[in-house]
Amino acid sequence: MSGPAQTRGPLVTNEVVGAYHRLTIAAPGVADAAAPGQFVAVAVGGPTSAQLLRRCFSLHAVSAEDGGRLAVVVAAKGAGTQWLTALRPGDLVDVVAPLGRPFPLPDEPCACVLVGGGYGSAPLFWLAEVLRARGCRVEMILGAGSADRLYGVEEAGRVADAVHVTTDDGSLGRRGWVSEVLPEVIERTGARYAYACGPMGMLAAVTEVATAHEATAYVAVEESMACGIGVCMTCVLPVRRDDGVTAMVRSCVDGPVFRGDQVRWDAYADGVCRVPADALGAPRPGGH
Amino acid sequence: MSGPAQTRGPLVTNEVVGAYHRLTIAAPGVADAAAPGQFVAVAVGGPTSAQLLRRCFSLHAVSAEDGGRLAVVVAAKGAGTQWLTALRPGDLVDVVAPLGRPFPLPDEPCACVLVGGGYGSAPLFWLAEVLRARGCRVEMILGAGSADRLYGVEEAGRVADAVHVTTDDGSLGRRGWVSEVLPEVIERTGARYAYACGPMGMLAAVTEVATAHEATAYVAVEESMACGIGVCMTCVLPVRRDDGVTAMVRSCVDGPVFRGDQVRWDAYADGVCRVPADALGAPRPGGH
Amino acid sequence: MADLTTRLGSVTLPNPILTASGCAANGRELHHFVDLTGLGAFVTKTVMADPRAGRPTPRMAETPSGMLNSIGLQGPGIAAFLDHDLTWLASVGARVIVSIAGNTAAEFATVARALAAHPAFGCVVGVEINISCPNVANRGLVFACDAVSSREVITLVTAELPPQTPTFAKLTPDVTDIVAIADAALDAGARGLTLINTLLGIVIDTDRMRPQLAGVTGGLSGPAIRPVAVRAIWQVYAAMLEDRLPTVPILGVGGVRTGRDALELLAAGAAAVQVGTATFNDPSAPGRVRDELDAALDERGFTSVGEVVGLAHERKVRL
Amino acid sequence: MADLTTRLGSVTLPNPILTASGCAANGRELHHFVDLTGLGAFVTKTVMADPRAGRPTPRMAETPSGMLNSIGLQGPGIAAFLDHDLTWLASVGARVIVSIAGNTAAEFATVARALAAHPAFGCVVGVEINISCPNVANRGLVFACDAVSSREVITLVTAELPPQTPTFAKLTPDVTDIVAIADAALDAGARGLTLINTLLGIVIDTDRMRPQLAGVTGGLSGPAIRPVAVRAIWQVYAAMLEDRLPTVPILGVGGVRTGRDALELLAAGAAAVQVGTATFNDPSAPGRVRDELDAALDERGFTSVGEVVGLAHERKVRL
Ligand SMILES: Cc1cc2nc3c(=O)[nH]c(=O)nc-3n(C[C@H](O)[C@H](O)[C@H](O)COP(=O)(O)OP(=O)(O)OC[C@H]3O[C@@H](n4cnc5c(N)ncnc54)[C@H](O)[C@@H]3O)c2cc1C
Ligand SMILES: Cc1cc2nc3c(=O)[nH]c(=O)nc-3n(C[C@H](O)[C@H](O)[C@H](O)COP(=O)(O)OP(=O)(O)OC[C@H]3O[C@@H](n4cnc5c(N)ncnc54)[C@H](O)[C@@H]3O)c2cc1C
Ligand SMILES: Cc1cc2nc3c(=O)[nH]c(=O)nc-3n(C[C@H](O)[C@H](O)[C@H](O)COP(=O)(O)O)c2cc1C
Ligand SMILES: Cc1cc2nc3c(=O)[nH]c(=O)nc-3n(C[C@H](O)[C@H](O)[C@H](O)COP(=O)(O)O)c2cc1C
Ligand code: FES
Ligand code: FES
Repeated sequence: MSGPAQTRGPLVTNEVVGAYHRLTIAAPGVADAAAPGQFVAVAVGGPTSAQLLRRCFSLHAVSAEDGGRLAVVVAAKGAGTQWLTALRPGDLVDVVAPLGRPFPLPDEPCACVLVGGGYGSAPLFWLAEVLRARGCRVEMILGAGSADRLYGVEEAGRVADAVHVTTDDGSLGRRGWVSEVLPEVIERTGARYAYACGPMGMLAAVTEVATAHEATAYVAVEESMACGIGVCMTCVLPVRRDDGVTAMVRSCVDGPVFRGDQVRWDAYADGVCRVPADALGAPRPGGH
Repeated sequence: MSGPAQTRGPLVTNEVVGAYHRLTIAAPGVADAAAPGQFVAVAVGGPTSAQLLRRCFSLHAVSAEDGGRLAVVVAAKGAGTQWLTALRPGDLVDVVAPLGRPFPLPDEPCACVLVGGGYGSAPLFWLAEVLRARGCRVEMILGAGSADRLYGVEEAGRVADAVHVTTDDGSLGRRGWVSEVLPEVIERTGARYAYACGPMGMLAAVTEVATAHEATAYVAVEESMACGIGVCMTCVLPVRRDDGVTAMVRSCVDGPVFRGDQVRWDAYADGVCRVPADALGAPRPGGH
Repeated sequence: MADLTTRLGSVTLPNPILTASGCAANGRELHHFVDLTGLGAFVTKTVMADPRAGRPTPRMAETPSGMLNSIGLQGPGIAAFLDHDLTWLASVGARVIVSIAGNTAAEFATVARALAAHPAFGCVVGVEINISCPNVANRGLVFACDAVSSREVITLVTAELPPQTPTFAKLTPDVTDIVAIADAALDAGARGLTLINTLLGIVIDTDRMRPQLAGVTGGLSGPAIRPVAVRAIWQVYAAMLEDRLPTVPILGVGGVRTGRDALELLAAGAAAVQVGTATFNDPSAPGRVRDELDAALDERGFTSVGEVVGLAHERKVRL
Repeated sequence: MADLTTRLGSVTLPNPILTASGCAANGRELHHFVDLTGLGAFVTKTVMADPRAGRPTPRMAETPSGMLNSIGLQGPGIAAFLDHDLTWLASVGARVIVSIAGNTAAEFATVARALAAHPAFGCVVGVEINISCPNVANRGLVFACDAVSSREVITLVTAELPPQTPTFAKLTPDVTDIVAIADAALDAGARGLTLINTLLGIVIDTDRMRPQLAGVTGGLSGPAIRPVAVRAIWQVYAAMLEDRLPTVPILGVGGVRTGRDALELLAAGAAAVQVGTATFNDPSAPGRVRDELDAALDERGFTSVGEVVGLAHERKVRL
């Protein structure tokens, strides 16, 4: 696996899928280097843009086709994603990829459960394929607020051994949260690993359930990132290192995938992540 | 003539003409309100643009076709005009038009000479048609650095009674400046009015020649404009009013067309326009 | 439809969206694009005692998400302003905040006196005292950079105006401690503050390799400076909440382009918001911002402007 | 190919393009995108005596043509920095400017002492003294907002470093008179200046109606602030030309994204230019800016960087 590279290639396709856009972008070299769980940072707004910061998206798929392509699943949220999802095939897209650390894979075949919230499912289909290629049994749990905000239920059927769907409003699958389905799946399959991507609350819940069932959770977090390449320190979160010390680590280069039981979920509340008082270098009275 | 209006319409055509782009933009209502010499202010860069200020262009032509269109001739210079000239038909363009005061027309049929430097010829073809419709004889002098920077030599042949071309490098027409041809044309045709649009130096020279030949020069100036609608005071130049007092007047609403002999050309030097010491409200020692 | 009215001391405006001084001239031109009577108030271009030709050109440079200007307070002088401009504004029924300045503190007072004595004064709902301009008596140092000069101007001006007139001292952000300058202005009798004027900037023309503005320096405005405006409003409003300053209305200004932006300045503590440079991009901006603000309040379930003024201080996360 | 070398006191750099502190971490990550040895110098993230966890998140907000950050000087502390980061930088052959800070003037001195004593000090071509950070002893007021505090820090730090070490005091633009602060820093022994650090700003999240940054205020950077950086460099360089300040090299920083922008800062008086926030948009920005600057000099017929430093002062139009 070589390092990340910056490329500028044409948008190949732009498809609407439920509440999302699935974009395919020509990006030579990325396919060889990338693994599921990594992400891509895309410049937005074109040459006269007032928006300096790249937008990050999980790699949904990569292929070596036509010199190399990557796919992302994008929710049009603010100005940057609106610009991106309005692009037409042929428009040039400037990407830096692959970034971050991928999901760690089991050494031996075993059962795994993959949990995705909303567009958080985007990296999981590729992960499922990789796991199944290694002989793992894969079940997927996809959840969202409503049916249109689920991504890839059909695709899940193709790549997973079983698929479970939940929606908050019951518009598809079981009414409720993914974490309500998870215990049954882990128990029944004897899953050793739970892989999750989605909102922070969901990741905390998946970690809790997995840990209670003696499975290891690997979660892909989504922190605001200014650079995506490890140079700005905006994207940190408190993670307990193997030596037991909690440090504020960068989710872009040390993550976005972390072992769920090492993330200090207790630091999160009300949309803010505080620095735990026991963290390395935590502010003392008078500190900056 | 009603006031200016803001509209957002699709680009209809984008043609390369020599060193320029001729753009046609759907703009309902402008055709009825506009007259030659007026201009249009175009927003650039799209919704995420870091460029706040509109770019101004002379109205090259207007038509009532398809609900109303206007045409401009644009030199791709900096980021704003590069964005604009890269637009494709169908892309939306936000324009405010018509702005400024048009060329005053003679009360009676007479000979007129129209002088254009580079893209400065853009408004003159329409003006020529209007003048000829009023029974005026119209000769045009088009000048530029080189042949590719001349605009509309052919079109001039269709709308004027005679066309004279100069280029600095002699690549088309006579080698030299428009102001070297102008005396002969005024003398021969007995022109009472010289209408000019182009760089400041050319406008000053046209004014000088015209005045020396007892013709009136009307010149369309090009000052940097932040608003184009008369509210910011960035676009001023010193003009001698009818009462003899020099005032710093706004070229966007009091111009862009001025009587050449009223412009204080003496205030211009080295790319700067100073406030003449005798101007109304000129700074006194200690003034801001 | 939220209740958009806002209180500025003794005056209540129908909505909190105003023009910004120098970005709307004296009304006639903008009236083609925005009905001035539909704005909270119209803020006039700063006027001084005598006619002023302003600075040489170029007077502007575009910058990323902003611009520099160096107009040099070009204007007709107070007499022509009153007879020509204020009278017209009164005739169309606009509520007007008149922005005044002087080269000296005494000139400020002269201008205020002439204003208060004029028949059109009836349309005036406030006076903005633009102390972000150079003080001839103090080596050209901007009045608002110095607490002593600020105090002197405000004291003289308020003495010339009827007692209840809302007065707003307009401050520059180019100071080490804006709360200290606000304090001096309020202590001298200002009944409100306008925050902020432009930031001092320079652009070099890299073709000519010299400053792009003939006057070298200019004022930086536009969305680029919005975070600085929000910070200034926040700091001053916080000082009011902590009783370090008397509580007075703040007119927020700096980089407002949309209703969302206006909401940002209100949440930081502004009682009303001025739209400046955005008008150059979109001549109907002040009216549009008002309508977008109305919609933004509705979307968020607020029923009045009053609820959101300074709200971000209450909602600030305690760490 | 112009001669890109630039003199910073006792040191000559092969070209004038540097990274900006805090925008390139300590080199390893950026080295994937830009060969660090090809830059004029690499400026490290400000380091303090002890490890620091920094501020809570969110730590950033995007703003028009810029961003706010509130990292809170997160870092490993000087000991780990020296053994781990500086040693690595030395190993790849980078020229390094080390940025240091402290909560107190004494802490600055401690950091400088450890730095000078370390075996990797050989790769150090300069020390940037980040006095744009809060002074715990002075109610958290930023050192560089106050001439007395600035002087104290610089005096203590220079005493710890070998006599010829180029030292650059990094100033904040958030002051009434930046020349006065520069004067204090130079008088205390700084051999150069870095202009400018970020501007203090706030963004309100209008959905939550509270400050978007957990730490409320942040530093505004990016192209939005370039006119302020150019102005600060201009003012300080003008003071040097007028002998109001001793002549020392200025490291210009603020909003540089292209070679043209770098040329702008050089023309205003910078002897070298740092590329900060632009790196987040384009990880290869520092190398690209260097190449674009080279081309921009060629296009304009300049044969060396030396010719353009401060050139805009000479070419200024006399009115
Ligand atoms: C590692 C990672 C993977 C992601 N994967 C996906 C994905 O597969 N599909 C998808 O639709 N979205 C994904 N996101 C979220 C996506 O980056 C944001 O929705 C997007 O940046 C919003 O940009 P905007 O211009 O539309 O919104 P704005 O709100 O205008 O953005 C303003 C700024 O905030 C940042 N920001 C806003 N929301 C988020 C967010 N949720 N997370 C991080 N930064 C944010 C932006 O990057 C930008 O800098 C991912 C984020 C990260 C960090
Ligand atoms: C009344 C009027 C009529 C014009 N007619 C035409 C025309 O018909 N065709 C044409 O190609 N150009 C015309 N121009 C010039 C045109 O407006 C500029 O070339 C254009 O604004 C440059 O924008 P930019 O983004 O490419 O350049 P930049 O240099 O990036 O622009 C930066 C800023 O400077 C201003 N500016 C730059 N150059 C000029 C200039 N020459 N005049 C005024 N402002 C400038 C821009 O508007 C912008 O605000 C006219 C200008 C005026 C004022
Ligand atoms: C062209 C221009 C002229 C200005 N003239 C004045 C003025 O005369 N008096 C004043 O107090 N402020 C003046 N300002 C400052 C604005 O009123 C406002 O404080 C500043 O531009 C920030 O707001 P904005 O970003 O919305 O433009 C001027 C600004 C611009 C851009
Ligand atoms: C995320 C971030 C972190 C920064 N950290 C530091 C720092 O540790 N020390 C410092 O002196 N400046 C720091 N700065 C300021 C930059 O070095 C630079 O002065 C400022 O960002 C302006 O330059 P720019 O517009 O090119 O980014 C930081 C800036 C950013 C954006
Ligand atoms: S996003 Fe910059 S360090 Fe992670
Ligand atoms: S361009 Fe604004 S007044 Fe003329």
